[in-house]
Amino acid sequence: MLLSAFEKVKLENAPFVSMGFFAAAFVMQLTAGNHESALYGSVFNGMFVSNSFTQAAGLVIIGCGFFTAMTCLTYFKQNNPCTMEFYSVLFFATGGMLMLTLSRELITSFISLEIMSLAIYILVGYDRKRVTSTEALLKYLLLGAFAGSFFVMGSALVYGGAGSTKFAEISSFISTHSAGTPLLIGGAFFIFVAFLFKVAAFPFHAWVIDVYDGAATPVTGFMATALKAATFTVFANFLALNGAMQKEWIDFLFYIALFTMFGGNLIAIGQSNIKRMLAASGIVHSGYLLIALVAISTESFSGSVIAYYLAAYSVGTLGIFAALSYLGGKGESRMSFDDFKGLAKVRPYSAAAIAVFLLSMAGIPPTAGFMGKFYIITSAISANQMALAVFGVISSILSMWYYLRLIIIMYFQEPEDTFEIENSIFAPACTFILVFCVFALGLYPIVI
Amino acid sequence: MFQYVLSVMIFMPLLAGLFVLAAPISKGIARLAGFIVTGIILLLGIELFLGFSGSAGMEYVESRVWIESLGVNYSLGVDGISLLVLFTCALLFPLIFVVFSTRTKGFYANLLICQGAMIGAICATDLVLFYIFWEIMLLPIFFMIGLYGGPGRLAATLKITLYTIAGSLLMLAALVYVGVAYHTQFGEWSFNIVQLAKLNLSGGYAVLAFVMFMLAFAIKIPLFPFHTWLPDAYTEAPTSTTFVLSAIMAKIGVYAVIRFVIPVFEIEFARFAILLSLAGVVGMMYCGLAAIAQKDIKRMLAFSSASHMGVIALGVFCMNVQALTGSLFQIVAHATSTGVLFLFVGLMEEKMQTRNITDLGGIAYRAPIFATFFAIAMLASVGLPGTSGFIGEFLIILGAVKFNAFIGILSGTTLIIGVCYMLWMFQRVFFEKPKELTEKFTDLNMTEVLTFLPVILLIIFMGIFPQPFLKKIEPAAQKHIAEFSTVAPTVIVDTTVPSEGLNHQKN
Amino acid sequence: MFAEWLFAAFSILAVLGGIGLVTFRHPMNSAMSLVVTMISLAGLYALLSAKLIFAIQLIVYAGAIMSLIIFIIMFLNVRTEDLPEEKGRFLYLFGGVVVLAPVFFFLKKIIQSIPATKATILGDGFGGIKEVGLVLFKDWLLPFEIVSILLLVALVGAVVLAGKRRMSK
Amino acid sequence: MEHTVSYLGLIPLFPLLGALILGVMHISTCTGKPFSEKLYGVLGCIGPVISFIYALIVYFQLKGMPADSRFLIHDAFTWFSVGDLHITMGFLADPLSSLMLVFVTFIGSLIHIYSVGYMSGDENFGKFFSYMNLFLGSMLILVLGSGPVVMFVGWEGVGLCSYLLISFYCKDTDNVLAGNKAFIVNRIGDLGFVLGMAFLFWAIGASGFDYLSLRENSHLLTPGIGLVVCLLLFVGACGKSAQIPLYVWLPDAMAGPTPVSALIHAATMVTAGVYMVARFSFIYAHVPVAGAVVAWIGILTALLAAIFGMFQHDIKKILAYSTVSQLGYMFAGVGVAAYSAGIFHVFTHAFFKALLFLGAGSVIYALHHQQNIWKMGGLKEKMPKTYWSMLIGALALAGFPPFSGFFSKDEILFSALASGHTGIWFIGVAVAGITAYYTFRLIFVVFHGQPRDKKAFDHAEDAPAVMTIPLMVLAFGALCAGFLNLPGIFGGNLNVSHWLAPSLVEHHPHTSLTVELLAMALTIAIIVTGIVIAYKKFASGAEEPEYTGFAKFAYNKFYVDELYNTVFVQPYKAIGSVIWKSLEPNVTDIHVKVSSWLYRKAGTGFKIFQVGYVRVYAVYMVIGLSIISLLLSQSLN
Amino acid sequence: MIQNYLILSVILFCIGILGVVSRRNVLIVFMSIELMLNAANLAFIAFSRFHESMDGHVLALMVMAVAAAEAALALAVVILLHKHKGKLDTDVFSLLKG
Repeated sequence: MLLSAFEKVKLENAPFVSMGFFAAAFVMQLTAGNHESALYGSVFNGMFVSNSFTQAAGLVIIGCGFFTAMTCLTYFKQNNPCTMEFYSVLFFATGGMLMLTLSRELITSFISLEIMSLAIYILVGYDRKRVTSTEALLKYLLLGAFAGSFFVMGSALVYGGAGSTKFAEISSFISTHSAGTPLLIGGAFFIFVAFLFKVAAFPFHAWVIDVYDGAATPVTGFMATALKAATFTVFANFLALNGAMQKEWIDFLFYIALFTMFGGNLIAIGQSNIKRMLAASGIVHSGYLLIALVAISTESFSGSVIAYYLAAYSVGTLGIFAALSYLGGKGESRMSFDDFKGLAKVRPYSAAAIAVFLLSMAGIPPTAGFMGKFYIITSAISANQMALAVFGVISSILSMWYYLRLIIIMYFQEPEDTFEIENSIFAPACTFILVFCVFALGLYPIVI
Repeated sequence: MFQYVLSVMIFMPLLAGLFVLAAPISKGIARLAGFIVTGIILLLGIELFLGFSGSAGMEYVESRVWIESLGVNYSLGVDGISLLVLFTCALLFPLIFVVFSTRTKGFYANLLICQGAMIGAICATDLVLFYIFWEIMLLPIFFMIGLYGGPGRLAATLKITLYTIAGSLLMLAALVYVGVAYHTQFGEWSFNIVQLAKLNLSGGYAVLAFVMFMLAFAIKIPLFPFHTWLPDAYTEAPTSTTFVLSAIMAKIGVYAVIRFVIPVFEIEFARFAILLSLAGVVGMMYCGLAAIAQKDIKRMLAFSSASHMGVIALGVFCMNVQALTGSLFQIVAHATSTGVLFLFVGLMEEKMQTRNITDLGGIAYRAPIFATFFAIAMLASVGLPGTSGFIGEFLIILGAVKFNAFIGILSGTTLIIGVCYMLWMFQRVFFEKPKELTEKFTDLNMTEVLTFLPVILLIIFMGIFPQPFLKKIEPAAQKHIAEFSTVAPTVIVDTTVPSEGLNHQKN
Repeated sequence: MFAEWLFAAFSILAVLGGIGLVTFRHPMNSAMSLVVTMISLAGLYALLSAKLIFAIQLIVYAGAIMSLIIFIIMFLNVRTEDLPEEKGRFLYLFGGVVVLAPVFFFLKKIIQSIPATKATILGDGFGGIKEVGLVLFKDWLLPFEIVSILLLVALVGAVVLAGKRRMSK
Repeated sequence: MEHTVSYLGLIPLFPLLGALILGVMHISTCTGKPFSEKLYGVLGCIGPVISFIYALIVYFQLKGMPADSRFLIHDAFTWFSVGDLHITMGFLADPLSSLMLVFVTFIGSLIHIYSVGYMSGDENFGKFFSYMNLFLGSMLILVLGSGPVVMFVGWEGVGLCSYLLISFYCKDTDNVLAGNKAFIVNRIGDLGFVLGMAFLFWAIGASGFDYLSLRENSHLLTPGIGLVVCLLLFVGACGKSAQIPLYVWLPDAMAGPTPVSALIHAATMVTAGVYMVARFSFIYAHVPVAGAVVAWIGILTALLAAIFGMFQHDIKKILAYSTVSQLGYMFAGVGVAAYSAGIFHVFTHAFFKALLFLGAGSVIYALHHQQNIWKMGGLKEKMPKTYWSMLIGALALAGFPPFSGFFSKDEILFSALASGHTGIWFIGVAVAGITAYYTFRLIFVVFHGQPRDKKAFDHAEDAPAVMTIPLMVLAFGALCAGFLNLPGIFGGNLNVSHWLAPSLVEHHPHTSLTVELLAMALTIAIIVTGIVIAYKKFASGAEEPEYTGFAKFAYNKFYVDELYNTVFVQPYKAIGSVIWKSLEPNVTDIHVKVSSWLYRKAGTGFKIFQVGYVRVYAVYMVIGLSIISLLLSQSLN
Repeated sequence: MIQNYLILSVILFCIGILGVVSRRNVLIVFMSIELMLNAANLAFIAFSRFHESMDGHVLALMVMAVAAAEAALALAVVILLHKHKGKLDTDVFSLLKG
């Protein structure tokens, strides 16, 4: 299903077509069966499993891809133009992510992860002429590979402990033995390190800010959303493979989530560049998602909370990056907070859209972000993690300031810039579709 | 048709606000549209008020499933507790669209959205729904202060927004806790307040949740010592916003305590009642004293408002029917009196470009009608019998004395403290010799007189004939207290007055 | 016994190679040390009856990848003065050792938890090309397929990043 | 329901309506051409007069009823009702309130008529009558209220009018300040009243919170709570009736127009406290301690005010202190449980004090607002009508037989003696002497001797008839009112006391006739001495004295105002500014300040960790890794 | 016996980490990462021997492929870096910070 869309990409050049493919994939994903099913069970040996959770995650990822492609159209009009490889690499990345969500085997996951990562490395470093872009690529690549080797080591240990790398077999091993086997603990830990790195959890978060800063804006948006969605999906699948496994790691994740939220906030406070701020706020959102991971109930794991939050978060983040893409101007000249002074007076609709996205990220009703937060807190408290819920709330209080700051700058200060931009309909259109999505998701919270 | 009146009242201003915001219309038309919409809301509000039967339960109930998996419903309803708050909200908004010179259409849009959200918060009987409206109503305030406020608007708007959001986010956690607790106890999800009232909560988390709820509302009310956002916000905000803030938004805080905290956290509430009421009283005195030191009328009124809110909150914490009814009544009384005072100050500012008390004087000669109206509102605010302010304050003090003699006596000092700063201000602004600036002051014109007259008459009417209002709220208050007392009888020490009196004597 | 001696020798070589890698200043020296490690690792694979992997390690890793790396080093013609001044690297290394100590001991503890079993004699087919191939194409078809995609991505990436770019439009 | 009469509510309604109409008329013409003074005058007087007529009807209707069930009630509507608390807007006319009713409306009407003359030419003529009518309405509510809460409406209403009328000439800051002072001090008293009501309600008010029900249930009151209630209510009375320590506002209240001083600050409003204590006699009777406190505070106030009165220059101030002093007497009376005596003194005092004030008003009017007695003199020839009527008033005030003051004051003194409060009696007698002294000091300085200000003297003349007729009517009252309550030794039968008896709870102590006569003789002797001393000193034209020593101290009212200013007012303001300037930003707001400071610091502090070096980021990862490894390896095994 | 292999693997892995952490030369850092992957491979093979299943071999094979892909990309990056600054010092590339 995915591969079919994905094979053809080599034949296609135009971004419109890629958007078309994204749309087609989206529809396919949407109409695909809602039941738990192993894809090509016999051929792939149960390494790909699809269920409603992965379907939802897939939708999110494909959606992200679609909007990114749309945004890029405008973005590249204002910046160094791209070649069609860009879109193909975007497809590779998306494909890797989709496989990642589906995979139920460690090495398959690893390879999918690497496909995704390599593709994103390329996207990050796509603008070769810019030093910052290359620098971001360097940082991401070095640390990503570093984290990847942990994943391999972890898989090796898990393999050593459980005798297999398939989730199903690991699960049955845990059922008969225990999740507390040293090899499993060590292995799972190293695998977590890799996942935590990808979602930029504390203390593996430091790269994310520089990389987001250096990458092209639509790419940053794509990284911030789709990558996180894919990683969290596989993370959740891995964690939920057995109840004992998750219980073993609750405390660990608890502290990671805690530090991630607060670390992210503290970094975000001091930022003066919007992309960096958003990167840091992405760390915070990873923290919230980690709360959801702590709170997943393995007996009836559906991942609905995570999927919803991912969707809500993605919509908001993509939206703001889309807006930044076209407002950033030539060569991303407008990226710091002060560059957006008085935007509301010059471009009221764009400013309103950004404000909506920011409020959604801050979790103010009736946006999607609020419902996401509401679900997260509900699941945390249902799982008897009151403390985590409270910390989550405190962290979102801390995060208010830097979201509001941009709104304040946009609305309450006098414009100094005329905000001239290339006339291109796509990124603005994308922005407003996303605004609609923010409210639609917020008011009709579809929970699978 | 009339059964959907609440939804209409919520969404008409909300949608109108969005429409005004988006549509390319002139600011004059925006103002007119706003006035028409709020006027219709007012008519609906009056109709609703008259049609309210005065039973203890919910009326005009609407309910629709919203999020099925968590039992969140779109459910609305009005009972005696919310009736008067709702009425106030419907009543006062049209005023803002009449007085003052025209501002931008964004301003009117914000006002409309604000009204919709406030009505929503008042009518919601589902905690989640309430929370949503509760948060939404902050946004227009944020923009109004930030966009149209005075010189210190940025700091003020940040302070109020961050402060109140901090509180309400904590409340979100507590709210979810309550829902989850209901799920564990009854096996199904519900956030409906009627259902939640059946909960038996105990233990450390319950206390924590209670504290978080109270914190949110204490900040909104604002209760001492969480009032520090208030002087800044009230002073810097454009007067219409200050009016909305003081007349309605603060009241919703009190209302929410009655509606959501008391039924759910009976035991914790009873346990902390003394502390809370002390906070109310101390806040009343503290802010009242601070008011005397103000040079800016608006800031003085801000402190006065905080001081009165302390008393109103106290009434809620006293846990008897007199005090509770008094608080509910006082909500309207204070909204009309102090709210109107804020509007008057706004008029003065508009006409004389100053709010500094020392720059003013002798307005009573220049503008006798204005002075008379101002005096009546002021007297209502200090609780003179014959005005609406007295009934509420008297009932609250009465209840407070029963609750705890010491607190009762302290609460009585509001009679003195309030009058001190008010008279002092009145003397300087309205009496004495006219100054340069006040020479320019012109009396209210016909439109303004007709705008304010109904409110002024209402102040007096409510002072002389409060019973039509009390009759509608009392059964609900009675029921509230009754439910409360059956659940938490062990905690409430039966403090009958004689023993209190003796204690007092020893002191 | 012979196998154990071999193991000891290979391990010492491997570790020395690794240490060399991280301590030499010039990348060329480091690369050569890495080659040493790789080759000794290949020997160890052989000792573990992994014939196919042994071969691949030698051919692909020590051969292809490392020569690629060395080629790049040569290609860039890195001169000593271009190299970063890393005067304090031994200090860093020492610090790194201290920081890493817990990780190491943690892993060691894990390893030691494995029950010590005597090496069993394995069948001839273990680790042979045919046997591994069967496993690969029967059980592990999917990863194998997607590795191809991965390599494709890497290819595209290398071209995009390092190759001459033809501008579209 | 034979006791229900619907016109009772109308009595206060007429003046209130008058106030409303006048107010609207005044406001609507304020900036334009005003209505004629005649119209205002007629409209202003019509309300009080109608009320007076109704008051008489009430009186006669009561008179026609059997003595033990003499009351009329009218429950107009339920005012508010919450839980056990049911407050009806009800009016009650019993002997006590009907007495008050009659004289309040009577004197009120007279003073209204007088004011038409006094206020003529004032630009705020309409406003004045509006306020006056409002006052009268409030006073009538106070008097007629069927329960404490309704009484409180009037209570605060009169306070408000007092404030408005004191600061009537509001361009002058001092007047407004005096008004503020009056209102605030009254409010302190009101606090006591409200709290007293609250305690009373929770103790016995559940089955009805009006006088009749309360009286029935008063036996349920425990002594402790009874004392609390009594004392709190007395605080209210102190505020309204200017007793220690809350008397300070009354002398300043003389800033208002003189008819106001006469009506509000002498005859009616200030006696509301006494009326209230008498109203609650059924409680005070249970708590003798409270009564003693009331009596002692009353008599000490009487003494203190009398001492102040001896040394004042301002004619109205002298009268004001004499009012305070007389109020002290009244409290002494009600304090020793001689309620009828107290009320009777209220009654007589209303006549002679209103008379004196109106007389003083005439003098002031004639001398173009000259109030210093040392600028007057010899006015006897110029203003004979005023002189004679004021002389009657002075004699009544001094308590010289057979003027009205004598009977009422003597009744109080005698009750004090009879009930064993010898100290109170003793001070009372002394105060009677002082009263005689300063009253005649005023008379002699103003009307006798040589004119001190020739120019003003030449223009002085008696006021127009609209002002002098009320003077004469009052003079007649001052002369004769005492005979209404002629005690037994003069062959009377204490008519007023008997009339009041059903409303009050009091016992008439019996002492021997000899003691009574001796005491009376002593009092009269002291009074005569006072008058004689005053005559010696002032009749032949003394000059304005330079006060030194105690006199200066007393002239400056023992510096009590200054003391209050330093002890209460300044600290209050200081606390206000301390809160605003120091406490609010530095203490209360500290949680906000600290958290925002921390927040900023943390934000900038954390920035330094983002150094930008890849390997440092790797180091973070490894450090995290090793810490977690450490913890995990601890948990292994 | 199996432990020895694993200990060796762990030692190499740690040396790899050390290299990444302490060196500034991009190439050496890459090679350290390769070393880590090799260490992991050793562990795979050792466990494979331990479990007597050939899955580990397959896995190691995959890892090699991935390592190769990474190497290709990494070297491309090295060339790119060299083009930009002529240096291979990671510390030179620290424009993005704060």
